[in-house]
Amino acid sequence: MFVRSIVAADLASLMALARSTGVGVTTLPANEERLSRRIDISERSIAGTAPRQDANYLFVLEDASGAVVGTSAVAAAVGLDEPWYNYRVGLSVHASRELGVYRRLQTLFLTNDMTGVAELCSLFLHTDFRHSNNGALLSKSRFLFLADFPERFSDKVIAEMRGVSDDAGRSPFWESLGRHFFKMDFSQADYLSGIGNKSFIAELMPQHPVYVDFLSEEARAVIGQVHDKTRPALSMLQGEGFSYQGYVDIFDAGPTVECALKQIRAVRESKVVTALPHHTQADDITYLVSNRKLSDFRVCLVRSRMTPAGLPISPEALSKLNLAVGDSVRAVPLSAREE
Amino acid sequence: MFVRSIVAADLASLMALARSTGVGVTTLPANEERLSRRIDISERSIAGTAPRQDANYLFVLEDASGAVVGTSAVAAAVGLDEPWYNYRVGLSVHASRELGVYRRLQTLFLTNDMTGVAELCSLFLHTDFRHSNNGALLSKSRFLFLADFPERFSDKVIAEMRGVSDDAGRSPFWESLGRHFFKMDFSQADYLSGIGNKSFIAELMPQHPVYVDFLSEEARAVIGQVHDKTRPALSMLQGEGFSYQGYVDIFDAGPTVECALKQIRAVRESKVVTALPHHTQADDITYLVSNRKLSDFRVCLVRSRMTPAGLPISPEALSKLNLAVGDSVRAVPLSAREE
Amino acid sequence: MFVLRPSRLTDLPAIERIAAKSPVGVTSLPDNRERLYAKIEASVKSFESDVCGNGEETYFLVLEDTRTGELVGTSGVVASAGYQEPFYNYRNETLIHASRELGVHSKIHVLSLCHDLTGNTLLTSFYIDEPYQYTEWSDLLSRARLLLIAGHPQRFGDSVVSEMVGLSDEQGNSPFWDGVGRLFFDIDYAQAELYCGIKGRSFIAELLPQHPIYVPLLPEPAQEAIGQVHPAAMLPFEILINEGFETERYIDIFDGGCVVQARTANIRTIAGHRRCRVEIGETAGAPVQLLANRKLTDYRATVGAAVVDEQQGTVRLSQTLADVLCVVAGDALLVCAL
Amino acid sequence: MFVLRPSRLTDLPAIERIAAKSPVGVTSLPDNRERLYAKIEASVKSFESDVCGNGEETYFLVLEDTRTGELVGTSGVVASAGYQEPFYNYRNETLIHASRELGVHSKIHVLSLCHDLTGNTLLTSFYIDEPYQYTEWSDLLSRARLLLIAGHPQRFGDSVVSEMVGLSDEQGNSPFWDGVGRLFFDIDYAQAELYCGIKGRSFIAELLPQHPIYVPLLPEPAQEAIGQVHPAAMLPFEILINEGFETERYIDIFDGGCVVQARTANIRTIAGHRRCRVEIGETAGAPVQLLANRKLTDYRATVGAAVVDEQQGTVRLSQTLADVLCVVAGDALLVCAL
Repeated sequence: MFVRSIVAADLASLMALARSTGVGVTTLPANEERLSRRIDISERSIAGTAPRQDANYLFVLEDASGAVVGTSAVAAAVGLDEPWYNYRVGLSVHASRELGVYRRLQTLFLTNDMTGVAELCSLFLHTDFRHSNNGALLSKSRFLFLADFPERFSDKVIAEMRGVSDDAGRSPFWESLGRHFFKMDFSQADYLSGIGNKSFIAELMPQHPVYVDFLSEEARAVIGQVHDKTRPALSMLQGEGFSYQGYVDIFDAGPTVECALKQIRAVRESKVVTALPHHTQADDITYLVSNRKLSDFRVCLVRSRMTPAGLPISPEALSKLNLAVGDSVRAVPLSAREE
Repeated sequence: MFVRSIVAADLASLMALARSTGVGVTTLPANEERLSRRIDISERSIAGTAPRQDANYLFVLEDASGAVVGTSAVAAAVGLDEPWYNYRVGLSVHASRELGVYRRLQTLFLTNDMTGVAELCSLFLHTDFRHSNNGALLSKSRFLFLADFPERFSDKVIAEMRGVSDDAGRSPFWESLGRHFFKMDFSQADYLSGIGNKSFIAELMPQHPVYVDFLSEEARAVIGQVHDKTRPALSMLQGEGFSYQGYVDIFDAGPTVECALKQIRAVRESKVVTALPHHTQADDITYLVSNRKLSDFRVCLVRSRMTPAGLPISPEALSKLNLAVGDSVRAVPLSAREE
Repeated sequence: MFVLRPSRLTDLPAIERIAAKSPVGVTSLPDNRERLYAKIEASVKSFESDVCGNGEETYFLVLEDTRTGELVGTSGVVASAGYQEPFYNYRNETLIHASRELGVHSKIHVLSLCHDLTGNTLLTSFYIDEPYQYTEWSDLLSRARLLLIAGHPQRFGDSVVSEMVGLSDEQGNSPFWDGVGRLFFDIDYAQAELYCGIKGRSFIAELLPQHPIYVPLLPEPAQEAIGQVHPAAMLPFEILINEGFETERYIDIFDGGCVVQARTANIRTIAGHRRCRVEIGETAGAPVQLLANRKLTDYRATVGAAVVDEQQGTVRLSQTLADVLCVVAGDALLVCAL
Repeated sequence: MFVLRPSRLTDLPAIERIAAKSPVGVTSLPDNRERLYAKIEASVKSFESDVCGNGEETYFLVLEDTRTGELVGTSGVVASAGYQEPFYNYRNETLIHASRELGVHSKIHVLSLCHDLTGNTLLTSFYIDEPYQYTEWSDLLSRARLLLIAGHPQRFGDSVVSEMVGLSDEQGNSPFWDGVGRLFFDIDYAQAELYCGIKGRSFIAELLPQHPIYVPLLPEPAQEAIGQVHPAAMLPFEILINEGFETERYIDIFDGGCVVQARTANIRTIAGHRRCRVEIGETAGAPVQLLANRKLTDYRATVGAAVVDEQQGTVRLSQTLADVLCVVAGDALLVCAL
């Protein structure tokens, strides 16, 4: 298993993967034209011919048979083309010493504060492959790309986490707020948003501050909370230094987590070292290793232990990375726990 | 030189110090009643009899002669009594693909977001003593207090930095914004704010978002900027992990810097160790060391080098700390550079 | 027979009795001796004052039984709302949220804090004892204020407003306050009205947010209370609606009660009254009409039989009625159909 | 002599000539053949329509030289502003910022985006060739619209508004747009007006922020332009001010120009006109008056000598004038003093 930049020849495999996901993954629709465009943008982003507002780097996870079994992506800078909306959860205090009144009220302000930041997106892994650190490899490989090519990204990186909704796709936050402002279901709003219509939907949302106390108890409870299924992804990002700073999705109030690019653990603690010949040690840990090549970027997992001279890497791993002993790699323990 | 909690007997010395500052230090007015109240609050805070919204810990720097030559303080939680106001610098994007329009506008929103956080305040050092790390000792001793007694403070700590104003005390931000909303000089507004009238002033400030582009060029240039004289204090706090996250003062637009209590370098990296007998080493560095005692809290600087067994401390330093060899201390290198 | 006249300091005990009976929310009739005394004092001064614009004057009238001298009702006029402290209301507004791409155009109802009605003349303090409600005397009590305005237009504004008491239950809970004001104050409606009585209404208004309040987010009972009138206030409300007052635009910030407004010149009693010279004579079989003199300290209004001669510009009254109205032959009298 | 009549499709070339001469900012007279054609077509349909409320109708009138058939001016009436797309304005408002502790009470002037004027009848498209400005014919061109409203009140709203072109310099720069709109769009005033002409005005309004704009923060020239009228628009402005239109409350979102408003019933021409039966006869020495028939597709208005007999409810005209006005003896005619 290894991760690499997507190429035009991957279209058929990507379509097959998209079809296998069933309905509901709006970022990976089984639509040949749209997938083809995504691949094209990624190739142009790497070539440096896509303007920054369009740049979006798409990666795939390839299994031993050469099949594409997962995707992940980073957008260089969101909101430069169409506005990018969040609610910011703020505080408003109403107090009068004379009346003996002191009320602390949470407020939601519609903002475009995240304009221009880089975004982690389009993470999808085929259900058959959700084991053996494949998810971590697929997601975190992006951090090595960020570490290798930081000049291509904004200083801040965000990820929007899916908010709370029930099995029927009903979001309590949407029911209490969004629904009043335009008559459609959350799933429809979410779909329109997913296919890039977010700004038009946001035109309908309240521009003035909304006092959270006006919302239903159910809605208040889910502000900044993630869907149960998203909890592992959130933990993973938190482990990398991402945190919730009060920005939530305007539809389901799911949290936007953020981190300065340089403060992401896998960026900050990754080191550029020399690939050494392999030798197994008792205290080997799992490293995430990239080949540092822009035009043929590859990342895989390596069981090894860092030495002052460099990182011993097995021949199989070197072959996945298209490297030889003596080449330079970027490596970081797969997670903070490994260290 | 060492730092300790203030006690009632310090009133005369504190008055003498306040008189020496001349006009303009609103947090340390040469007013016996008010200073006496400050001391009383600090003593009650330590005793645990002050409610959290009032708790404010005041420390003094004592010189070799026993004179009080500086002060620093931490408020446990601001804004719980009267509202605490900041402007938050946000972003608003106005775009229409059809019109080919894309405008990114900075906005100022009046918020009470900092309600409940701990605040570093009342830092003052007599001009004669502004050398030999006295300033760092006085300011950073608070971090050891936070590290020793974190349960007494909020998870987040802020410091409001003085914004840009000219020699005549004229603030370009005030001239362009505040002045329109009530007819007084910045210095008067600043004075009223300093003596605790902030909320009443804020009632007069715009509640609706202000587009920064409506302000003068001069005013726009100073948003989030510190006064030249405050630059060293800002650097010191930045070195400890504090950062500007978009909150500014409503009068002069000086930045509020913030840090999670546990992430402050001097908190995070301080260690509780045993005081060892003194022996000078070639690679000694300067440590900030506290005695960890709530009722007789003391901090001083120690030249030493950490050993696995503990920290060697000179008899003079131990005497300042009211400790003996074998007692437990909290120690951290005075600055990240020392390490 | 009843006559409406300016209140006097000697009326205080009787007015106190009335104030104690008036419902919560009628803050212009506080159950508080000192404030009632001040109110009468201000009224006496206003009727005596020689003004040429609408300023701080407040006129406070009482309805007296001419036989017994007993008082059975009160009503008042504030020359200029918001003269001493800002006069706040919520303005009913709609915001348009439009998305061309989605082809959606939705109107969102919001409440915006405003003081648009500052400077309007304000009708206040309406209270009448139960047996006289829905009689010509309740009509007199309310509408004679309009004849006072008609007789002295320079003392009043171009528009007239009145705040109707909004919905509250028997425990004194207001669904509108519970849904809106309580959020910002965490005190109950009765307490809020109490503070208003003591500190003035703008005190609380100044602590309310300047941001519009999205009505669809309010609890149902609060939404339903918007622009409603308390059953106990239906009588004064209906009288003003018949006068052509409009209801849509403003509501009270406390209980969401309706604030009615009309252009002074278009109010039915003001537009439809006639100014006639008094003649004393026979009035048997004449229609009963609303009658008011044009005096100030001796202002009197009542309902009685009167014969108007439009060509001559005269009105014929009995001597008794003329005495009640403090007029003699040749004096001006304002007449309006009931 | 000139007569005002509904525009016809055959007027298109002449109207195009007029549109080309009208100033920037008069977006209701676009310099664009297709849109003018549509405008005339809509007007023809409106005059023919049988409606009982004010809906989508737009009435477009032309001033014709009865001798030559030449057109020298245009004016229009939109039955209901905001019928097809929201009608946005800035509302002039003051916010009160009060601090009891400091004893400060300051009033802050803000502009709030609103569509309060939706449903009002809108006077538009006023243009008259230079030689006829400030004559009885310019009065006719503007005020005959009011007689059209007076003759068919059910077709129009309770209030009438008109947007006056605001200040702009010879280069087409508007200080108000430069200080406000440009911030949000970064396009110049002429471009903005161009977009409006093509996309409709609400297109831009929808992109403006819903938050109030603090006037004291605007550049001086933008502040000064608030509520001002372009010198070229002083004539229609003065006519409407004489009619009792008020100026204070609303301004245009593009150039800050004054939006004037009046209650329909209170407009001088509407309140002061008389409806008379036509008699044909001698009118030597009779006063020259504003005259309009009560027809729709044959609507005509002009200025001429006429003798009104108030008692009889008749108006005497010359045969020539009656022909111009498309009336015969016994027909209704609306008459108003100039």
